Amino acid sequence: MTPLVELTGISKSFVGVKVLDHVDFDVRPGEVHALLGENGAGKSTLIKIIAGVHAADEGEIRIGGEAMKFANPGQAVKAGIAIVYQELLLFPELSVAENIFLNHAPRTGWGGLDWAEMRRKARALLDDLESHHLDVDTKVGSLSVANRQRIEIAKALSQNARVVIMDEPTASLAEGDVQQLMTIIRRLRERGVGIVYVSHKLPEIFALADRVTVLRDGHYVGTKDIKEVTERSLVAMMVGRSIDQLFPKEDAPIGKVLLELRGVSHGKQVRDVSLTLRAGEILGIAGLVGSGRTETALTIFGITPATAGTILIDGKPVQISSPQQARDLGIAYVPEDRGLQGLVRPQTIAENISLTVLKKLARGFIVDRGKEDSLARDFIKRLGIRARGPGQAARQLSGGNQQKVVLAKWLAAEPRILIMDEPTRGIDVGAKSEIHALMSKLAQNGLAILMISSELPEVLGMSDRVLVMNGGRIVAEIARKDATPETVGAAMTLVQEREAAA
Amino acid sequence: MSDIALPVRRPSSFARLFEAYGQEIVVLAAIVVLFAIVGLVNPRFLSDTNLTSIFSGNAYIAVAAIGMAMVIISGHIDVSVGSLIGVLATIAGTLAVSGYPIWVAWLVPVLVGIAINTCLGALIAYMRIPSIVATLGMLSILKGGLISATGGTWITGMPPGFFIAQARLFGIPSPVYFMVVLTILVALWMRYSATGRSIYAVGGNAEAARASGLNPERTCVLVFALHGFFAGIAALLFATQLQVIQSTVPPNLELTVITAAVIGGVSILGGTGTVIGSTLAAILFACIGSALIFLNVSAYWLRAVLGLLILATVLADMARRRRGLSP
Amino acid sequence: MIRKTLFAAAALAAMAGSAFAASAWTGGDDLPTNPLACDGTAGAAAAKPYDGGEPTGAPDRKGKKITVVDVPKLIGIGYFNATSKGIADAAKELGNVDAKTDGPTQANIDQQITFIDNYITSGVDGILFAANDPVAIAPVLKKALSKGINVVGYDANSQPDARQWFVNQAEFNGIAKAMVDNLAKEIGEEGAFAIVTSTFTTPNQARWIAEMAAYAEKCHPKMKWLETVEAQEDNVLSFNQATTLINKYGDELKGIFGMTSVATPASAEAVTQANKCGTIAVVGLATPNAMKPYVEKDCVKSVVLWNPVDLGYAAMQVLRAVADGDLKPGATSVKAGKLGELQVINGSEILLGAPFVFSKENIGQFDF
Amino acid sequence: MSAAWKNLLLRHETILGVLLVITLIVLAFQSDRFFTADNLLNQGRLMAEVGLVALAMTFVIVTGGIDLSVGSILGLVAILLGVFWQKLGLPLPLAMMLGIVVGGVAGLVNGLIITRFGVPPLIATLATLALYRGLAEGISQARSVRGYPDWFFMLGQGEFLGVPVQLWIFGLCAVIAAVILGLSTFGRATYAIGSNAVAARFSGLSVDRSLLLIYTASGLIAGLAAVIFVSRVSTTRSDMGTGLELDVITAVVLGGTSIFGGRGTIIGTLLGLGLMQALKNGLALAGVKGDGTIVVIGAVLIGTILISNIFRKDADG
Repeated sequence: MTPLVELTGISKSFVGVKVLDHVDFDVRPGEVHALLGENGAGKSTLIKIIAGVHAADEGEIRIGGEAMKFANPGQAVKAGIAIVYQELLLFPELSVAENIFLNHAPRTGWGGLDWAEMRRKARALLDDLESHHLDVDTKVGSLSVANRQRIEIAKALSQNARVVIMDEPTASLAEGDVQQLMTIIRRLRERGVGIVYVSHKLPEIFALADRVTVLRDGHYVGTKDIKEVTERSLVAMMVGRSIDQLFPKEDAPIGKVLLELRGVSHGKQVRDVSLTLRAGEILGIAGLVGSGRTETALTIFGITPATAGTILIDGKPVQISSPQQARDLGIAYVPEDRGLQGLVRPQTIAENISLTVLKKLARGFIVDRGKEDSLARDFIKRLGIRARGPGQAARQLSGGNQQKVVLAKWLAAEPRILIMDEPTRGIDVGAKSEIHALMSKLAQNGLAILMISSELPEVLGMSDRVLVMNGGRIVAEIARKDATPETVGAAMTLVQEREAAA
Repeated sequence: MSDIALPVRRPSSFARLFEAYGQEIVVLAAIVVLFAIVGLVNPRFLSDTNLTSIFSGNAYIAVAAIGMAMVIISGHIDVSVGSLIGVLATIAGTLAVSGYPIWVAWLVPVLVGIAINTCLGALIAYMRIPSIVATLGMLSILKGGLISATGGTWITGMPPGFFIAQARLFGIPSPVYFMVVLTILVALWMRYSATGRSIYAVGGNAEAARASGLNPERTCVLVFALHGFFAGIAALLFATQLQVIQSTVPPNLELTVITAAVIGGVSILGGTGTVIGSTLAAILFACIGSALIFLNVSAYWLRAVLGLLILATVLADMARRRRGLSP
Repeated sequence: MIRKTLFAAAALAAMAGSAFAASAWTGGDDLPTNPLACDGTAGAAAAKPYDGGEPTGAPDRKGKKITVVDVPKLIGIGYFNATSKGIADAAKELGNVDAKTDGPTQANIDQQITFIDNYITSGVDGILFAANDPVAIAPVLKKALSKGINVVGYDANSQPDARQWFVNQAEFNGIAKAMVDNLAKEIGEEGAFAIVTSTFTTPNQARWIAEMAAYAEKCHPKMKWLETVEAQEDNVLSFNQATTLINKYGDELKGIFGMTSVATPASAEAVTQANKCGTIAVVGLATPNAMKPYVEKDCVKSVVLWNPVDLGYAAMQVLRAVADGDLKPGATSVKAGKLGELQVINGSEILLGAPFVFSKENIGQFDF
Repeated sequence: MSAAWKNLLLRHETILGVLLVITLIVLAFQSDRFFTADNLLNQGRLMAEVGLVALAMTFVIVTGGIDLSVGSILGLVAILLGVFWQKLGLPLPLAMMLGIVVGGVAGLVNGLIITRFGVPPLIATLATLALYRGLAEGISQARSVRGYPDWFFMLGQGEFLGVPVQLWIFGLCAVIAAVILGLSTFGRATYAIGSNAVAARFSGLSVDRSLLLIYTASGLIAGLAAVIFVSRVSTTRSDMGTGLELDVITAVVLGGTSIFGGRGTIIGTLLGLGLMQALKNGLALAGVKGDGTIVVIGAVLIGTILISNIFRKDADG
C-alpha cells in the first residue's frame, strides 16, 4: 500500500543548530501513527515540515508516491494535509462555520461567499463528529477548549484532508473529553484517513496507535509496531535510559493542617468548597476541565477572591484578596498555562526566578544582581534546569525546563503551601519524572502540596488523598489506598450523568 | 452518550443583533438622542439644510474612517492619514489647475494614495516595523515634504467641473452618496467576502491565520492599499468642497479619524468592529460639533465637552463588553 | 482617597474657571481697548519716547551684505506667503541682503522660539519676526539683541523692549473701525452678526475682537453680536462652522466677520453654498486672491486688509535701515523704498498705513 | 568575539549611539557653530521639557501602554499655574506645587480609566487628550497670564554653574529614572508587566498599582515640565504643549523602546532625544529649513528601527 505521506532523510537546521538529522517517517491510509520524543527531540519541526510551515534542508517528501515541495502551508492543505495545533488556531471573533471554512469557503456563482452552503456543510461536518450541540453561528470565542478542538478537526475534514496531524491533542482536555476525542479519531481511521498523533501520554498511545516512531535529539531512533513495544521500552527509546518508576511518590511524614477551606465559594465556578491540607501531604484534585479545580486554586491564591466562606492558615482565618497577600501568607501557585501565567518569556531565568522575591533581593530598592544571580544558579543546580546559565532567556528553554523555572520562582519565595496546576502538562517523560521526584522531596521537607491534574495516573501515583470536583463542588474524597482509575473515574462521571439526567 | 440532545439556547434575535452590533447600536442611539434633544431646543437643527451640512460637510472624515477601521481591524494603526489626505488634496488641486483633464485630477491622487500606503504596508508587513512607528515616521515625511514642495501656497482657480463634492443629485450632496455607498459596500464586503473575513482573521490572530493558509503579510499590504484608496477619495471630497485648497495638513485630522473608528466599535486590539460603526461615529462627531453650537455651549468649553463625550462612549462600551463576558 | 482627590481637583478647576470674568464678546482679550472716534477723526496720540531695545555690540553693518532670517508665526498659509514674498522682493531690490523665511508648520510658540534660537546660533545679522505670543517670544529676542543682532517685528508685536522696531500694518482700533463700519453699512445699524476666528488664544485676533466690541458699543450700539466660533486655521472646519451658524440663526443672521485669511473665504463659500448671497454679508480680513471669486460674484462687498506684501517689504526695508544706522531711536519717519516715507508712532512702531478695503472695483489689481 | 560582546554591539542603544556620533561629526563639519558648548547647552535647555516627559513615557511604553495626553496635561497645568497664582492669589511656589499635583491627578485619572475599566491606554489617553486640552481652554477662557516675578524665570531661563537650570533638573530626573528602571525592584516589575502582565500578576506583583503609579508619574512629570515651560517662555497659554506627545513618543521609540512593551532603556531614550535635537538644530544651522528637518526625522525614525530590526533578526535566528 502506498503511504499517504512518506518522508526520507529529512534534515533541518536553524541558525547552524541541527534540529532534524536524516529522519524517516511515513503515514499509511487508515492508521494512527504516533510520533514520540522528549521536548526538543524535533517532533514539532517534523510535523511543521509535513504541513509546509518549514522547508526541509535535505531529504524528500512524497505525497501519494509523488515527490513534492511545499512553499507554504496553503500548498500542503491542497495536498490533503491538515494539522490540529496544540495551541488551537481559531479566530474568536468569527463564527464556528467561518472558522471551519476560513480560506476555502464555498463560493456563489459571482464569487461571493455562499453562506447558506457554508453553514449547511459546517452543520454536516459537526454532526459527523457527534457535535450536535454546537451552533454553527456562535462566535468561537465563547466555546470550551474541547469544543474548539472539534472545530479544528471539522476544519481539517472540510479540507478533505487525507492526513490529519494532531499535536498533543489531549494536552488541555479532561478525561471525559479525551475519550470522546479517541472515538472521533477511531472513526477517522475507519474512513481511511492517516493520522499522525503526537503525544507524551503513553496510555493514549497504547490505546490508539498502530505504529509508533521515536525521535531523540533530532535523530531517528526507530519505528515500531505498537504490539512490539511496552511502555518501558518506549520510554527507554525516548530518553535513551530506562526510567524505573514514572510516579515515584515517596512516603513523607504528614504534619499539622496548614490550609483549611470552609465553605468557600466564588461565583458559580466554586461552590461551597471545604478541604484541609497538611504539611508533607500531596492532595490531588481530579475533575474535568471546568469542574472548578483551577478556579478553586485561583480563589485560594487571591486572583478571584472568595465571595463566601473562610480560608484558614494555621487555623487562623485570613483574607486573601490578591496574589501578593497569598504570597506573603506562604502560598505559592504554579499555574496551568506556563506561557501566559507562569513565565515572562523574554526575560532571563534569573529575572524570572527573582520576580517573587524582588523585595528580599533588594538593597534599599535596588535589586542586588549578585544575589539574584547566585539565587538562580542555586536553583539551576537544585532543580537540574538545563540551561546555559542564569542569563539565558526563558523562552529558549524546553517545556520541562520552563516548568522548573516557574517552580524555582515559587520555591524562592519559600512557601509552605504549594499549589501546582497541571504540573507536567506538555512536558517530556524525562522532565516529568524529575518534577515528580522534586514534588516528593518537597513534601518530605514539610511542604503542603495541592496538585491539580487531568492525568489520572499522575493523580493516582502522586497523591496521598484525592478530591474529585464537579460543577464547582467537591463530590468525593478518596484515600490513596482506595484510589484506582475506576473509583476516581466513577466519581467524575457519575455526577456528570446525574446532572445530565436532571 | 451522544443520544442526549443538549438543549440549545437560542438567544432572541435582538440579543443576537446587540451582541453582533452592540457598539453600532449605542452610537446610533446617541445620534438619535442628540437629534431629539437639540431638535427640541432649536428646531432649526433638524432643518434639511442643517442635516445636509452635517452629513456632507464631514463625509470625508467618514470615508477616511472606513479605511482606518479596516487598518485597525487588521491589527494595525495609521497616524499619518491626515498628512496623506493633505498631500493628496494638494496633488488633485495642482493637477486640476495645471490643465490636466479633470478625470486625471480625480484619478491620480487616489492612485498615489494607494501607492504610498502600499509601500507603508510593505514596510510594516515585510520589514516588521510596528505600524505606529512606521506611520509616525510617514507623518513627518509627508507633512514636511508637502510644505517643502508647495511652500503652503493656496491653490485656486480650479475648473468648474472639478468640484465633485459640490455636486448634488436629487438635492442631496454627492459626499453623502460617497459616504453611504462606500460604507455599505465595504460593510458587505467585510462581512461576506472571503478576503473581508480574512482581514478579521489576520487581525484576530495573525499566526493562526498563517497556519490556516492565509497570508497575513499580503493581507496587511492589501489593507493599507485599500486604506490609501479611501484616503484618496476622502482627499477628493476634502479638496473639492471649497473653491480653495489649502496645501497644508489639516490639523488633528488623524486623531479625528482614529477616534471615529474606535468610538464606532473597532477594537484597537484588532479583529473586531465594522465600518458601519466608524461611519456612524463620524456622523456622531459631526452632530456633536453642530449641536454644541446650537445648544450655546460656551465655545471655550466645547472641546472639554467633546472629550467627556468620547470618554463616556468608551466607558459605556467597556461596561457593555464586561456584561457580555459574564454569563 | 482617590475619589476625594478627584473631587477636590474638580472643585478647584471650577473655582478657577469662574474666577475669570466674561468679556463683552467671546474671543476677545482683556487688555484695555482704545476705540477710535466714530467719525474717523484721529485721536490725539500722545508722543511717546522710543521704547524699543538696542542690540549690544552690534558691528558696523552699514552698506555691508547681511543675512536675515524671517520667522513668521507659521509657514504654509497664504498670508505669510505674501509677507515672505514682500521680504524677498525688498531683499532683491536692496541687493545687499540675503533673506530667507523659515518657521514652524503650526502657530506654536515653543517651536517658533526654537527656530529663532537656532538662527541666533547660526549667526544671522538680522531677525524679522511675527510673534505667536508677545511675552513668550521676548526672552529669545532679547538674547538676539544681546548678541548684536538687529531685530524687527511685523504683523504681531512682542514686548517693545525685546525688539528694536515693529512695523505695524494698521492699528488694532483702525482695523476694528474698518470692519465694523463696513458691516454696519451692509446690514444696517440693527443687524445681527457672528464671528468666525482661528482660536481664542491667537493674540491679534483676540485684540481685534476686543477692539471691535469696544468700537461697536461706542458707535453702533444697536448691532447685535450673536456668537464667536473657533475654526483653527482650517479651511474645511471654517466652512463647516460658518454653515452651522447660518443654519442655526436662519434669517436672524445678517453678517459674518471672518477674522483670519482662512476664515473669511471659507465663510464666503458657506454663504455662497447656502444660497444666501446678498442676504448675509461677509466682512473680513483676507488676501485678495482667495476672495476674488466671491467679490466678483457680488457675494462679498468689502475685504479689509493691508497689503501683506507691502508689510513684508516695509519690514525688510526697516531692518536694512536699522542695520545701516539710518533709523535711530527718536526718528519720526523712515524711508521704505517704493513705499516712500513711513511714520513712526507709539515710540517704536512704524505704521504701514490705514487698512485697505478691497472691493469689486480694485480687487483685480492685486495678485497675492 | 564573544557572544556577550556581539550582543552588546548589536543592541539598539549601540547602533543609536554610533548613529548619534556620526550625526554629530557630520553636523559639526556642516557648521562650525554647531559643536560649541554654548550651542549644545542651549539645545539642552530647549529639549528639557520634551526630555522630562520622555523619561516617564519610557516607563509607560515599557509597560506596553502609551500616554497621548501628556501634551494636554502640560497645557492644563500651565493654565492652572497661572490661574492659581493670579486669579486665586495663591503664593507662586504653592501655585507651582498645586499645578504639578493637578498634573499627577490627571495622570492618575488616566491610570484609573486604564486599570479599573480596562480601557486600552491608546483609547483612554486619546479621550483625555481632548478632555484635558478642553479643560485648559475652558478654564483659561483664552486669556494668558503674564507678569510673573523675576525669581520665577530662574527655573526656565537661568543658569547654575554655567549650565541651564532645567538641564540640572532634567539630568537629576534622568539619573533617577535610569536607576529606577534599570536597577530597582520597581523597574523589574515594569519590565515584567510589559512582557507579560498576567504572569507578573501571578507572580505576586501588584500590576494595577504599578500602572497607576506610572501613569500618575507621567502626569506629574508633565506638570513639572509645564512649570519649567511657563518659566522659560514667561507666559501661560492654553495651547501650550500641543503636539508634544508625538515628539516624545518619537524620541522614546527612536531610543529603542518597543511599542509592544517589555523592552527599552532610559539610556536609549536619552540617545533618541539627543539624536532628534541634534538633527533639528544641526540641520537648521546647516541651512536646511524646518520642513526639511521634519522629513529627515521621519526617515531617521523608520530607518533606525529598520536597521535595528534587521540586526535583531540575525541575532535571534
